[in-house]
Amino acid sequence: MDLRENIGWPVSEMARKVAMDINDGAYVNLGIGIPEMVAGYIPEGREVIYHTENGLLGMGKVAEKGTEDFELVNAGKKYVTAIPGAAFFHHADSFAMIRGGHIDICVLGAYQVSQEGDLANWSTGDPNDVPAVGGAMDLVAGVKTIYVITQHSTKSGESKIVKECTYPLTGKKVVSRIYTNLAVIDVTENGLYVRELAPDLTFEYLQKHTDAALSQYNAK
Amino acid sequence: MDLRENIGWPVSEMARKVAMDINDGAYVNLGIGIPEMVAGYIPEGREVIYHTENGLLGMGKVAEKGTEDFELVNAGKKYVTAIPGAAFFHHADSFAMIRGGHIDICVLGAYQVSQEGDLANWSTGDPNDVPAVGGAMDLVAGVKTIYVITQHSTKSGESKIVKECTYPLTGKKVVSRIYTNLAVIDVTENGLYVRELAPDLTFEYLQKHTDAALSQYNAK
Amino acid sequence: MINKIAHSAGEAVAEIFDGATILISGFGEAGSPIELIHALVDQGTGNLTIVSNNAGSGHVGLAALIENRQVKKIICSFPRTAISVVFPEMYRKGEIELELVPQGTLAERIRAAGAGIPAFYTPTSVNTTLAKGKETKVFNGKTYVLEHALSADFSLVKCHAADKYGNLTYNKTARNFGPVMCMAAKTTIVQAKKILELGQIDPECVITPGIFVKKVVEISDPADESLLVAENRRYPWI
Amino acid sequence: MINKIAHSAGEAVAEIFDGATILISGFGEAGSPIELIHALVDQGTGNLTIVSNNAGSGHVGLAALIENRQVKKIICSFPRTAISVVFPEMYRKGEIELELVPQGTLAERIRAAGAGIPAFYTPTSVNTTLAKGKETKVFNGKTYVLEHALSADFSLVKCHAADKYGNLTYNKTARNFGPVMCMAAKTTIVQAKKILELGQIDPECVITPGIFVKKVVEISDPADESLLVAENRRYPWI
Repeated sequence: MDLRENIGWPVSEMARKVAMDINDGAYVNLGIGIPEMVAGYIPEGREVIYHTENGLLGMGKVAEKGTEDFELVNAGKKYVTAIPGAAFFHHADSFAMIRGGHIDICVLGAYQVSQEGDLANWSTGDPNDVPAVGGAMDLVAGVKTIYVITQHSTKSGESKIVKECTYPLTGKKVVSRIYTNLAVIDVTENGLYVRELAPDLTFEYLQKHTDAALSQYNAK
Repeated sequence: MDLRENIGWPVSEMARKVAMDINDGAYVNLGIGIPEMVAGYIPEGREVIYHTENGLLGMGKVAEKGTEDFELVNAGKKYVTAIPGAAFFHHADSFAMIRGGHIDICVLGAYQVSQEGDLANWSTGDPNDVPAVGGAMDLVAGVKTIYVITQHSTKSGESKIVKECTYPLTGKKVVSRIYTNLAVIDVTENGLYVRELAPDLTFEYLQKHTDAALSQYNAK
Repeated sequence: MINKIAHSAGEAVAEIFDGATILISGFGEAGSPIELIHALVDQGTGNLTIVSNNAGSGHVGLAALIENRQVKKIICSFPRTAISVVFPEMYRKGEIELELVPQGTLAERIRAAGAGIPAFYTPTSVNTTLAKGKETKVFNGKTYVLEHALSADFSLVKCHAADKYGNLTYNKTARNFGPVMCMAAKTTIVQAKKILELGQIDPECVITPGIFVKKVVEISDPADESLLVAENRRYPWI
Repeated sequence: MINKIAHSAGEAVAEIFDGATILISGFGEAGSPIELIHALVDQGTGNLTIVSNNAGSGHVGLAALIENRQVKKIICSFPRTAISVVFPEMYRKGEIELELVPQGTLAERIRAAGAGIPAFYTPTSVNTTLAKGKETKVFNGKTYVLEHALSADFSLVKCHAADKYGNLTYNKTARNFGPVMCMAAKTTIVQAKKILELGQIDPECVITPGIFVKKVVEISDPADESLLVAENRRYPWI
């Protein structure tokens, strides 16, 4: 059974839910891929400043066709723009922002998240893959709040929310909240708590498709 | 007997001798006081770039009366100028230049220099003095070559060039050469070697007024 | 929406609490946020630990804060200058604590705090009394001393131009400790000579990106400390 | 008199020797000194250790240097990209070594080398395979890993404007690793889009002060790596 995209929320709704949880004035770093979509759903009236680890605070939208500047890219090497009030800086200063706890929120994808908030998102451990880590380990070690946005299960139907990660870790006890197509889940000291269920899903259904144990906030 | 200034070279000549030993293109930090005089004696045709640890590379002359800028000072808090091609930077970057071995030469004053090249120039150890170190320990730890310019003896006639420093150290084995009113002395692996004697002085006279043992390069 | 502009120095320093550790920029007069310090004198907040390169001149600025008995401890590299009278006198009487730190180590410890580095090794002060009791380690045959990050509750910084995001530029050697101090405090409070519109500061020339700054107040005509000292002025003004 | 201007990329890289460790700036294409790298391909210097955030794209620039078998080892954070073909193939065949370093740790290790810091503690990579075998230490109840300075014989850097003292500015996100790499090599070699007269670069906006730079060569019309890759070009040009 493939749980991807045909059950629960579409990716756009997942991104919107993350966006709703980003407060006005936040400094935010969005991972490459799906996390980048979050920027499109920030509610009006909120001002969010985007950091890209390759040296820009105040990243704007993706560059329009024909206006690309090869020397103005984001961490995914996409051509982007800078807003008025932006600042450029070098890599050591950029990661000082990250490591020093100055970024409020980072939104990342995941291979696996454990019930303790451990994150695996950089390597499948496959010896045929060329290992590549980028800034992932720095981000989870330094950013104040880590949100994960991901499909609830892999293409082959395995739960990505697990008792313990089997893939190599990016960081231990780093994730605060998980946004999947099925649910929004808080990582707490007492384990995983379901904050919100996708429409027409039961808690039992969610638990059945989740390797880790889940709790309900309102359970008696 | 007061050896200060009435025997051997005047301070200006000592400064000139230091200046002669600064090569074209050198990056130089001059300590506060007598060392600052060195800049006035760099031979024509040599270009030297001055670093001041409070955040300027390319320090120019002292500001002329009436043109002082309260926000353009040197390490001694004197009003100075900046040359074309200067750069301003913050304190961590400035001391990265020092600690990282990027400055070629630093010229400092001394209370004492030992025969091993230990330098004492920040504290007399007097408990009534308010201790103050500034950048002295960073400079001796990081700059490639440390020259000391000083009177050969204290006001009370004691040798400043000693077997072992009795004042608190600024750094151990850091001085390369000492310029006094009596002589220019190299600090080598094999002890102190006299490079040049002031006119009309004998080696024996110099040794008599020096606590540490001296050697002659040309001794048979 | 983001607007970090405060309307007065008093408003900017209002949340500073008794017992706080405060980084104060400046190398002598250059870069010293004298109006913010005076607002702190007005506020009377006490029991402070101050981190600053020097310990004030005459009876204004940092010297006034010390003279007003608001400071229990100073962490600095050079507390003694020709026109420093308040600190030396209190220090000799044992009325104020001093932690003496080499200037480069001071800057690097502050930067480390801002950069999430808890400790680092440095060659500075090895074999001196200032390294006494500190851990050492040998790398490539050379001994280094372990130094720890120096973070703070607040920093008070003077800059040249700012915008409402908190982006800053500085003026000449008044830059000194400002940029690293902005990084290292939980709450950074800045006085700017002028506040510009967003986009008026070239993003290539921003020295402190706004992420490090919480509040900015415009002080368009800051006092010249050296003139005040020369006139033997005292704060609070009498 | 000080004049750091070299007349050609070939002249600028001439002293690079077999077995050297070289820092190469760039984040993907942005900031990659492609003409200096190609000059190094022309020179044929071998057995190199390269430190760079990525491992090259297509068959030009750093990828060409690798494909030409001049590189024995790469130290980088992200050697795998959509258009990276040369490195992955050689890596899988065991023909090139890889030391994988988290991006922020890479930047900080290079900065440390430039700043005379032999080692520092960082929270990054703790509890991961990349921290295996490394010393750790607890500060305030949290574990950190000890990372060492990463210095080099040479650095090859691309900047925007330079002057004959070696003062540099950069362009937007092409700044990335350039400033820290300039600090960390014994000999820093820079290609600049333009060389200006002394004084034309505002001293407040100098990003790399000249003290960190040994040679500058003007390359006024540098190649766009992504266009070359899209056209499937190879260096040496055929």
